[in-house]
Amino acid sequence: MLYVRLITMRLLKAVVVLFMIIIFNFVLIQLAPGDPAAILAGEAGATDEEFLRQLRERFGLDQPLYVQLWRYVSGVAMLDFGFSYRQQMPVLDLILARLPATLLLTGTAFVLSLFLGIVAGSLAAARVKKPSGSIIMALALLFYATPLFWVALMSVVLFSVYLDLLPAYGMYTVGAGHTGLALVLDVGKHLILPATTLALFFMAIYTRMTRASMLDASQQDFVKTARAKGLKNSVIQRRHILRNALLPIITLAGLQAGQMVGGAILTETVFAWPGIGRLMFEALQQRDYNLLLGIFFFSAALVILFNIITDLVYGLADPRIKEGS
Amino acid sequence: MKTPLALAIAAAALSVSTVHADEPRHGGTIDTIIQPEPPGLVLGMIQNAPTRTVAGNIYEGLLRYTTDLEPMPQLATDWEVSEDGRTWTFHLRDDVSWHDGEPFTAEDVVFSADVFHRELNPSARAVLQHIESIEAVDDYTVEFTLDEPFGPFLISFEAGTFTMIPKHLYEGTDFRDNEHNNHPIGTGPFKFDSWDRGTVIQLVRNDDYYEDDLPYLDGINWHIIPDGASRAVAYENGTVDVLPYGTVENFDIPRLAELDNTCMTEAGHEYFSPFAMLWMNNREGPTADKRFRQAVMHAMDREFARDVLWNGLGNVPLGAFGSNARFQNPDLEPYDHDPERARELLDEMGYDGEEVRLLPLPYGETWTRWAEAVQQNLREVGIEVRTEATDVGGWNQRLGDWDYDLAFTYLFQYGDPALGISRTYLSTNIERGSPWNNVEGYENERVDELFNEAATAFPDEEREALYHEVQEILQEDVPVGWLLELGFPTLYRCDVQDLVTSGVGVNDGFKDTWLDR
Amino acid sequence: MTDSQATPLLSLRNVSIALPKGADRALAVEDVSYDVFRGEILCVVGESGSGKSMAANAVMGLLPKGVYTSGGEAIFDGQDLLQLSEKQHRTLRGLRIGMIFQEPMTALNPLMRVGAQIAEVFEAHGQFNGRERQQKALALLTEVGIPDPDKAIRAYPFQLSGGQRQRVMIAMALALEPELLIADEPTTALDVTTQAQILELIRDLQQRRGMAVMFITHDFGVVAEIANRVCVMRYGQIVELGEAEAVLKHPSHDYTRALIEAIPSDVIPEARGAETDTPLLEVVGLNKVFRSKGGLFKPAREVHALQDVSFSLVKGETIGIVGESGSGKSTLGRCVVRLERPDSGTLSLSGTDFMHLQGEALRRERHRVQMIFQDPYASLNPRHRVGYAIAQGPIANGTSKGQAMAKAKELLALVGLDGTDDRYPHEFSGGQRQRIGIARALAMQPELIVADEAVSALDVSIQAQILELLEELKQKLSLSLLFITHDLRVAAQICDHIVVMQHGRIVEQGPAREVFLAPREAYTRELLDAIPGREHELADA
Amino acid sequence: MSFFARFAQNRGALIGLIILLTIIAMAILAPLLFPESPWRMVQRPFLPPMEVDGFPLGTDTMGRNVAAGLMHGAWVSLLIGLVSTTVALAIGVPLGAIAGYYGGLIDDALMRFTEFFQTIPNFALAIVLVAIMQPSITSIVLAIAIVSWPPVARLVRAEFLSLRNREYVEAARLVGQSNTTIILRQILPNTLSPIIVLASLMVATAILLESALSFLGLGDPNVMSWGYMIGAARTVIRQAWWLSFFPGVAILLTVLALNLVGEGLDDALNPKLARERS
Repeated sequence: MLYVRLITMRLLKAVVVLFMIIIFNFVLIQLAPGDPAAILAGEAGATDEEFLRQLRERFGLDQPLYVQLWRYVSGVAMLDFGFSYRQQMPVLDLILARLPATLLLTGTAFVLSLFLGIVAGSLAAARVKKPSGSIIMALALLFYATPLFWVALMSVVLFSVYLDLLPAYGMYTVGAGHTGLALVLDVGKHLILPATTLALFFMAIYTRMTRASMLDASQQDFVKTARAKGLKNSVIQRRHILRNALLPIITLAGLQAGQMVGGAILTETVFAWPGIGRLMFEALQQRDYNLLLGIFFFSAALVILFNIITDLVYGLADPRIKEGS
Repeated sequence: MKTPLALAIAAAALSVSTVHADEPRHGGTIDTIIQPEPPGLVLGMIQNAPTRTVAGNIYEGLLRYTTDLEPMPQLATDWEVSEDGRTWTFHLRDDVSWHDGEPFTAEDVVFSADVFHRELNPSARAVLQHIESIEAVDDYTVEFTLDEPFGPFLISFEAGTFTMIPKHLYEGTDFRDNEHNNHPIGTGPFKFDSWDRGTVIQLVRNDDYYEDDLPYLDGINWHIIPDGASRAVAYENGTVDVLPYGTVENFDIPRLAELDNTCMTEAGHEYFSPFAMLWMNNREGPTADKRFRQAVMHAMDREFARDVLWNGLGNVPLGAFGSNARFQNPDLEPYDHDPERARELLDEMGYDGEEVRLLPLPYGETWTRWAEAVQQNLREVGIEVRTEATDVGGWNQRLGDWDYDLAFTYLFQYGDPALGISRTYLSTNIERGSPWNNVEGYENERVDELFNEAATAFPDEEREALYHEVQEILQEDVPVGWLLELGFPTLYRCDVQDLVTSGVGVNDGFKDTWLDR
Repeated sequence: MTDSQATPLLSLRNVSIALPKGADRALAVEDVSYDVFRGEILCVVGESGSGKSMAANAVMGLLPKGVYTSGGEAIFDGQDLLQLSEKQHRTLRGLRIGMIFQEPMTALNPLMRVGAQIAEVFEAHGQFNGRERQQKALALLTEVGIPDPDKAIRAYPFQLSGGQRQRVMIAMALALEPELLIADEPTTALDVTTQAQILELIRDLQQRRGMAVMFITHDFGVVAEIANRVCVMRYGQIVELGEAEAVLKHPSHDYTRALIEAIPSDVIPEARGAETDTPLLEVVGLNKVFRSKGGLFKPAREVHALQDVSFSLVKGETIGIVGESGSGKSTLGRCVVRLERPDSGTLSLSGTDFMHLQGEALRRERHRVQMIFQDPYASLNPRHRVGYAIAQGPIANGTSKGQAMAKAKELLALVGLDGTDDRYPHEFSGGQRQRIGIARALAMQPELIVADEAVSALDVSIQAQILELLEELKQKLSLSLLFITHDLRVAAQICDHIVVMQHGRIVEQGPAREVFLAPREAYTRELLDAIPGREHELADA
Repeated sequence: MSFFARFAQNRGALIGLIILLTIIAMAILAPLLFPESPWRMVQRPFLPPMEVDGFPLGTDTMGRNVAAGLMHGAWVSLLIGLVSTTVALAIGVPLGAIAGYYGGLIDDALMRFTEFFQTIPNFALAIVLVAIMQPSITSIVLAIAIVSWPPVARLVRAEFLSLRNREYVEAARLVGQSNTTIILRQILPNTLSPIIVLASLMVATAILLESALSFLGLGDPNVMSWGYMIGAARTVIRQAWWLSFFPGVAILLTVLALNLVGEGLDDALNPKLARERS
């Protein structure tokens, strides 16, 4: 089928982009001051030349840069992302261990923000010039303007400390030994605060976008046609205006989904969520190059994946693209 | 004459551990925090603080030390030294087995010290260079022969420095790729159970531990929570019972200390005696002038820093030797907070307002605030300061390259000046690339001589005289700024009993701990 | 045919419609009264801004936001439509009054299948079940003459041509057999041949069903083609109302007369003799292919916009390039001015090769051929004063700024806009902007001017003025003109020579009189036959 | 209607402008009202708001005047917001203009380049850049600019794509104007209004980004910025809520004001849209 060929082409393009990203990041990270061996040695509390030499040799840091790059790239080609200097584990294992947590967090936040944003945005669009519509938009603007980490801090203080309703950090209750449904509920409870915090900002974006896009769509000629048919306003809003308004939102959502991984760094730090964002920040501070490169690679791959998914969804939503010739 | 020291020491150890009238009780798991997450748990291969704290319960050394840094028996029951101070003989317990059931013998001691640590462990190498040979006399006796008497020898057997590593699992392998690194095997009171990266490390009771009745706890959960505020919440809502040093921000400590059923101790750090210092680049710029360095000492309000930033914990040091250090000279002239005097000194040297760069220590909020306070102190006596923020990587690099004017750091004193203090001032210790040696570039032949003689002088009275003299010189030259002997508090629920029972108690104390619930 | 004694189906009485504050006038429609009877087609005619479609929108309850009826009544079957609530209006729309719009491209929801959009009409009024609705939709599509209705019902709007979409719109509007159909400029966006077909369809359906049609248009040709009665509007008021025959033949009002006269007639002027025989522009075997790159979902495409096009133009001559959309006439114009580069063939101007010029060399020669554009609103940079807009060409070619500005003033006077050089484009009307566009072209003293649909976007009365101006300038400055248009009547009026194009090829070319009065090719005849109101005018002549 | 009248029709925009002017006034007046360095430790730490005269917002963990910090911080936040936006525009506008105007291979190459930057999550890239260059005003401004130019380039490219075939541009080409002149004089002035609107929103985003960087400890240690104040107060949020509350509100208000002003500008610069929206 045509689809298969096109997706294959996209994947090929993705490989090229990923390859460029590897090189870009590799060079970028080399520009950072600080020798990873020295940092490791520093953490050990004492050093001598022998120790540094051992570390450099062990991680191949004594090789010329192009050799290091070549080794890295050829490793990645075989899905070998190297060894984390500091965590003493293969990078792939570390990332795969943390990735589900990030995907759970960002996925939940994404779905939540998209759903609530579209609902709130449609309501606001349908209530233009009415107080209820203005209140929705004022709230959206407020969430948009509020620093994410600040909301996170405030919500911990409010919901965990003063109200004691929700756990403040972590992904599950350690030592509780939950399994099955109990574990799901436990994780769910831990998920509420970080996911909501992360979702608020993006929800604000989707709300504003949905409203603008709906108002735009409601100016279109076919809306007048629909009214001339005698269709009810609610049907027009849903079937004609919203459906058309969703197209630009799909594009935006595809872009934002990738950015959420970045936003997760702050959320994961405040809520101690054991995800890839936090891992990245730690890896950066420790100059854990291989780990950092690996995380960059995976987050870029995620972004590309989201872009491809976005294109596919867009193709499904817009017949002009799917069946166009 | 061989001196059996052990008996007296054992008595001292008893006095530390039996503070409470109640009989210790078995049972319960303790929840605490480890911050940051350690890179691995094999002591000796990795020696950073979090590794020591967790692995100190899995691995053991030959000796422990009291909070006064006197040795106590551990894997060695007793020991003696030859009259010339060069041969030390240790007698080992014969009832010890590794967590995998294999017996612990003198061969393990020789392997650990002579092979494993010699290859991997730089702090052990500092001691090993004074050792001529290590031999197993029989299964339970080991003999160390030194090339000449070495003052701090006996204080080097703490678990973090000379950890005992199982020879049968490591010999002949690539130590760093050994499969047991992910499941460490030691002789300690707790066994490694699991490590959920980013979340928790769990240890369980070693039911076959050789000391009767010990340990009392069923296990330890080390929670990993990367945010300071979240860690405080974890203590408040009862998830964890113990907050080791460095897990919550200093600003939070007074508030937490006032919570119900909360006790605080500063004990358990005596062996390390962390000492905060301000590196001052002796090579170039205004800091190369002794009067400038003296002015900095007078300009800084160290009491303010202690009271506001460190909750009044810790000591403003007199000079280069901390109050816990052996051989401190009590007759030195202290540097008081005296901005007037600082300005006079600056005038005298003709300071022209040249900018100096200040590197804070990238170890968290308190250190950042401290740098801000010092920056402000210095500005107020007319010194132009620009703070240059770095992360750990940048900080290491800048110090290693001597690319700084003023820089914060803190160093452990390791109980003996020859281990923890002289390294900062010996000109032979000037070498690019490390942030832990004589980074300031201070060179004074007399100081070198005095430190070197004192390290190998025998007995202690001789060492004391030498060390007193060196302190007087340093006091005048101010090679570095002496900021604060840090007091690291541990917060815990008061019903957690016998939490700290040694001079490295934060690392090996859970052995004796029990829950009074 | 009209029974004036019968009760009207719809009766507008003294209807006034107010515009929002800040508009150019207070009332869009002022005190308008007219009736629509069963079985008749009433044409409401007017130029842009006459308010001709406002009343219709008010009848449908579809007035734009901010616009509201400020007086009068619209009686339909005994009830005043202007007093209905939205809900009451809704039960009427689609069921008893249907409506079709100008832009078939945008009036259908691009994301819904055609069948579903038709079925929606039944759904809105709760009629039939799902299967029946589809069957009904199919029957309707067949009735409006869509080819292959089985396929069309499953098609998305973008898969249909403009004419087909307008048929779908008509099918939708007629689904529930309404008594009144409002058609708001339904053929304006269509090609002339398609327009003829749609007009025929509407007339056909109207007669078969005996319904009333209110047909809104700006084109008297269309009126002549379709109307029973005519209502002429200007500035929101009715200037004339009466039987179509009477109004067209004997307009009683000056404005109506002016409008009818402004329609270019088929009275074709004799070709003027060319000044020389040496061709100014020579086009031989010109080819141009557009290639679109494929994307994720679309394969690459090729469009042959020009195929083997040859003609020549002598100095002082006006050649008209006519054709429907997609015929390649605009591409040809753009190739001649070198906004596009032809793929092959020759293109020479007074003997110099104009086709292979590139970069700086091309830039230096550009002044020789200038263009007048279609859209008066897009052809002037909104941020530049018009004096500067005219002067910047000469300035770019090395004339001093002072001289160029003085020349610009002169040219503005020449096109009838004396003393307006320091105004911005938005201060001018469409016709005035087109005059500025002409002045800008003249400022370069070109050898040849290409006018690309230069009057298509203008109202008919303005169109006439601009054509007059061009005619005058032609005489005064002996211009050579390549006049591109879809409107054969316009071409007939101004051109000496006609080139008819279709699908990128020249179908026929020759002196204007010959092509119009004795076309050799079937396609040319088809085009000529499709001109609305042609029979009427020919009968008139 | 005049530009300002159109702007003032949007009540939110007017409120936003008033807030923004207040903040700008704060920034300008800071050295006059609080001539002492905001770093100076002047009172006992953790002084609650309104407790001691001269300390309306209390003192922070080290006894520094929060009000002084807030006023001086306004300057830093606005400066970083403005400068980084300017730098981002300086990168994005030419790239977008060239890509949109010339199209073809140049467009392809430049857009691949832009997409490439969008493939790395913004915030992560900003963190890495600041960490690599070491935190300072310059590195923060650069990092923010580097992660925020792609939307500018895309916007400008889209505008150029739609304008480059406008008839007045073609007319300019026909009279022999050079590409540079056409880009600078014909097209660019007509893309200014969406750029101005985007820029006002970018300033807001830049301020948020700076605060997030400072929150993670990647701020310039020599300047008192709001993000720094929250970052520094985050550990004591339980004892001293006002330390993170006031700077948080300051950021919120500034970002809010900039967004409101941006919307107002949008309305005023695109009157047609505004009418449809209201």
